[in-house]
Amino acid sequence: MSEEAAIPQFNIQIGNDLTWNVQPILHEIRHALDKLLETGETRVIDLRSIPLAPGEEDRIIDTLCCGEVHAKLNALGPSEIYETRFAGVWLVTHHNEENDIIGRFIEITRIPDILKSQHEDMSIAVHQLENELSEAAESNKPETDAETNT
Amino acid sequence: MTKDLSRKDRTLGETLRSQGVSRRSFLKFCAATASMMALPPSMIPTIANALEKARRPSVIWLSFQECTGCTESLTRAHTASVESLIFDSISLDYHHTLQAAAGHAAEAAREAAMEENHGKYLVVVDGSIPNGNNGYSTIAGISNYDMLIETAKGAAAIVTVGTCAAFGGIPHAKPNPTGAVSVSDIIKDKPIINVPGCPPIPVVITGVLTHFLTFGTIPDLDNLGRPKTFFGQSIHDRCYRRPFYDKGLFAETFDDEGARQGWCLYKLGCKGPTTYNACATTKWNGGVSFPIEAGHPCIGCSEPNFWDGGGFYKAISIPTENITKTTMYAAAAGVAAGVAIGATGRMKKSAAGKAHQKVTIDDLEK
Amino acid sequence: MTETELLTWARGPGFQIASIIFALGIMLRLGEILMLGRKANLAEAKGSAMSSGLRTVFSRTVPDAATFKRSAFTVTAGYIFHIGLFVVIFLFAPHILFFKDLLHVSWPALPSPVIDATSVITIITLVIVLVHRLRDPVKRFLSNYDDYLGWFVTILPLITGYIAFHRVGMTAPSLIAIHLLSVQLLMVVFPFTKLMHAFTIFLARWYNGAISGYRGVQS
Amino acid sequence: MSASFEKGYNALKEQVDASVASFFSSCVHCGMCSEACLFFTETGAPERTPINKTEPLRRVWRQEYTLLGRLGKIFGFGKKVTDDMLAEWETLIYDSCTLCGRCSMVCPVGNDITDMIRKTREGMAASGHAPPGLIGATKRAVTIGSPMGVKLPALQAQIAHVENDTGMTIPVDVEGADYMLLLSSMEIMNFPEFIEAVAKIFKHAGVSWTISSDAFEATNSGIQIGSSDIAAELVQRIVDAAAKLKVKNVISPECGHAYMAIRWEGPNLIGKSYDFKVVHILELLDDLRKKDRLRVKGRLKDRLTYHDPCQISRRGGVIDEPRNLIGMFADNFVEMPDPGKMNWCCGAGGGVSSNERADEIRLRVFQRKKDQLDAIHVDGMISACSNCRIHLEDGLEEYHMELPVLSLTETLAENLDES
Repeated sequence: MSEEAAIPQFNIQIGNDLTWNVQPILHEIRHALDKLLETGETRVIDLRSIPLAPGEEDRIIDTLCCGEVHAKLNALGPSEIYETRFAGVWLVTHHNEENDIIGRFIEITRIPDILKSQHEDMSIAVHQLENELSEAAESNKPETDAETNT
Repeated sequence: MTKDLSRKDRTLGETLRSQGVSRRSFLKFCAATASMMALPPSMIPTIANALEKARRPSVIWLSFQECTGCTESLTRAHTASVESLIFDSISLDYHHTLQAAAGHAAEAAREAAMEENHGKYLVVVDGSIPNGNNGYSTIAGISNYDMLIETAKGAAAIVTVGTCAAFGGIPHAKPNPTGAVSVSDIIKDKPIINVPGCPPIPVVITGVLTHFLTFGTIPDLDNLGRPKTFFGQSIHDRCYRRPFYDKGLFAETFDDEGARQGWCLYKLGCKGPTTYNACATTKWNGGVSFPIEAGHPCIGCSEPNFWDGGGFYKAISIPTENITKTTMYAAAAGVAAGVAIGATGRMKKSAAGKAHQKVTIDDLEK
Repeated sequence: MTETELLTWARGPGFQIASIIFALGIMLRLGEILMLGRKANLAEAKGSAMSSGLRTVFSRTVPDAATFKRSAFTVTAGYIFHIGLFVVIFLFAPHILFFKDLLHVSWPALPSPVIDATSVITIITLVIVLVHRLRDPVKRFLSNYDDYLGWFVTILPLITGYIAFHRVGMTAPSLIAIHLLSVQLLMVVFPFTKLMHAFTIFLARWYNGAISGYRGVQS
Repeated sequence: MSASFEKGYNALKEQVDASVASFFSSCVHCGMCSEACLFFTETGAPERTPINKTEPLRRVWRQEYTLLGRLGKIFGFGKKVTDDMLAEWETLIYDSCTLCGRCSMVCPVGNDITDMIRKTREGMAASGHAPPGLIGATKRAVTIGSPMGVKLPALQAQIAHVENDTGMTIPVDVEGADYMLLLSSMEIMNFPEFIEAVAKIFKHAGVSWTISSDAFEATNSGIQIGSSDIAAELVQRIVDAAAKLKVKNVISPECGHAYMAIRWEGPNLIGKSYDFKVVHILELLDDLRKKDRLRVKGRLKDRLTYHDPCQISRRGGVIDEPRNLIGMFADNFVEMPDPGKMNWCCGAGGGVSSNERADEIRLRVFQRKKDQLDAIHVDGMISACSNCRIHLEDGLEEYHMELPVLSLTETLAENLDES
């Protein structure tokens, strides 16, 4: 008998018995999608708030993934946003700067809010653009003039 | 100094913006924060709004009879960027394990913080307080008891981190040589948020601090002073192995087929049914696993007196003492008593037989 | 006293005290009964007392058709709550662990939803039985404190167990402690009330069967 | 000496044994025994529930023989037995119980309630709480030799009648006979045909038998009133007569409680086993049938049923024998509902018929028997107890029913093939 065989194998199975949360979540998604179509109401499911057995999260992701859209953010660490193969169902995973997952959500929406450009950021952007334009305008002035003045 | 003060006066939103954090990043941070505080995602806008306006509170961390496991837990938190953001936005003015200052300088910092933020600062306590002989644990010559009383006076609220501070914990276990007690045994006039666990889940510690930072209020607490968002449900009710319990599939030993199949650990003494904590959902090590997932029964570390709960490997439904013996002795005594009392009954009966006066037809009427 | 301390007390000294009173009480009661003895029958036997006695121990469980018809409610309700009590007490996994700890033997458990449903049925039946006891002229006439006390200490662990299983109102350590304490109340009261019939029924049926069987009648 | 509460209480203390203690410990007050008792089913009075009739004995058991009861007695708790209480229970124990034993058959925990009522009567009799009618009968049984006051000359007159009518000789005081026949007063006075029938059958089958002039009375009022001392005295007379005539067997006649007294209680009353065997007349007849010593002529076409006398069937164990015998001559035998060991009492056993006070209720509860009979529409009802028979005739008359009540022995005798 090899040494390896002597070590008991602990196969925590990912059989149907364990996946008692997968079906309910899929049902919940379906209902939320119905609602979205009917009333436009969006829904976010925090996967961290649900007791999942080992492998169940992967199974949910495997079941959903992947659709047409794949976006990446770089905001306080990377984030990955997929539209799943079910249109209107999005999978949002946030990582921190050390690449640890800090949040994972299923969003039932036309587009996750986090992808949209934010008002504050846009106003900062406008300012910045203005600044840059004015700076560019400044720098485009003929050097000779300045020299002349000095 | 003036620069520092101005920093303290800024809201978290202002602080973040000054660091060049985008609104989108802030929203991502809020989403992670909501998840950490075990609040529904629908709360994210509220959280964003509150965090935007949140001001940096002063925090005084007191360590009494403790093992530093709770601090270790906190500093090993995986969601580092979120923590760092939060710790950037709180002013940890005193923590004798983490701070650079020592001796008089450290105590002076504490006193200064207390004076400056009177009525507004947050006190975090880990470790129990010896209440038998105060000399068992002192810091800078000040007994734990005195320091707690003194520091608590001007506090807005107290957060106890770890089962020792919350319920007395291991120092309180029998025979409790130091007369260890919990914070709530001593402090009666301040709001106390208990975050028990040995150690508590790091995300739960930061989640509670974040709640206070975000909303400036005490979260909803259960009858043991624990935030309901994290301690509202038992491990058993949220355990992914619960279906096995309901089906009657149990691991009988640590290496049997049931253990390999990942069946319920109830029979191995799991205290999940009587333990309230977030382990089953939040999990440990950044959501990697928790004790039951690793194949070990819950020991109930976030409950009072968990150390004296009758053995970690004894199922809850089993008496803690040997009642087989008790029952056998009692039954034997019962047989003896039954025979003795029965014998008196028998004697009484035969006495009645002897006292019997023959009934003749003349004795049928009075 | 904290909840955990209460639970620990119930699991420790509580069970010790209850077991002592229960075991001692049962043995004392049985000793008290059996020590009275019974005179040998000098009449020539027409049948076997022993075999008839043993048969009656089992056969009395099933009433004859006419008796069943006349007492249909009592018999049916009696069956339901006795079987219910048996299932709930002896086939629930945590309970089996208790018996394993006590007796060092174990047996398979039923799934907890089955136990859950059975306990509901048993509780409802016991409530109906009480209502019937209060309304039926004969039962009301015969009943004394013993009947109501026996009913109370029997239904109490069922209710506390049901609540503990579903965690209603309080946290689990308190609920389980209350459940254990209610069981201990049952154990303490058991030997000194009509609940004792659980043991003496075997004696009573045996005597009845033996008395009849000796005369050649299967009772 | 006379009856006193103390004597009664002492008697109740004597009666408690392991079986009684088991029974009382097991009672759960389910009330099912009430449904087995015709005194309850026909009146609906909850106090007539059989187990309630044992209450005096239960209180004595509880206060004298249980730890809690004894402690309670010291501190003045618990219900006591008092003379007033016994007086209150008198009608329940004597007028509303025939000791039929049906409650003992249905009790789910197996209590022999009847046995306990029988024991309770010991205390009642000793404390002077027996019904006057039954006291009178008992006195006559002891002084005259028969509860109905039948003396030897009356029997001799009936024997002479039979001998004249049939030409047969009725053996009296024949030493060394195989069987000694006992008779109930009712048979002597009301049904002398019984003597004739027995003589005819025994002649037919060649049975050696006799009647004792010392002890011909089979009934035992001591059993009914609940006085073991008196019952033993009456049993002893028969034992002595059997010894004097050196018979091997004693025949108990068609009388229910007589069989209970001589067959089952007798040896225990006198404290020693018999030197002879006791057989019920039906047991003997069935034995003769088995040995092919009985031949019948033709078979009856009438629709017939059999009323099981409680003390013979349920309490006595003679259940198959009468059915075997009826099968010899009846083509259309039908059972009543609840036959055999579950049969309903006629309502007059256990001393009720000697207790004039109980006449009204005895006839009232006959309704039960009427219902049973109404269900089967028969041409005749056979029985094997002259007490049942008298009461059945009484009841049928009361309820305006036309139905002949027959003695099994007599019916068999009539159908013997004497060729």
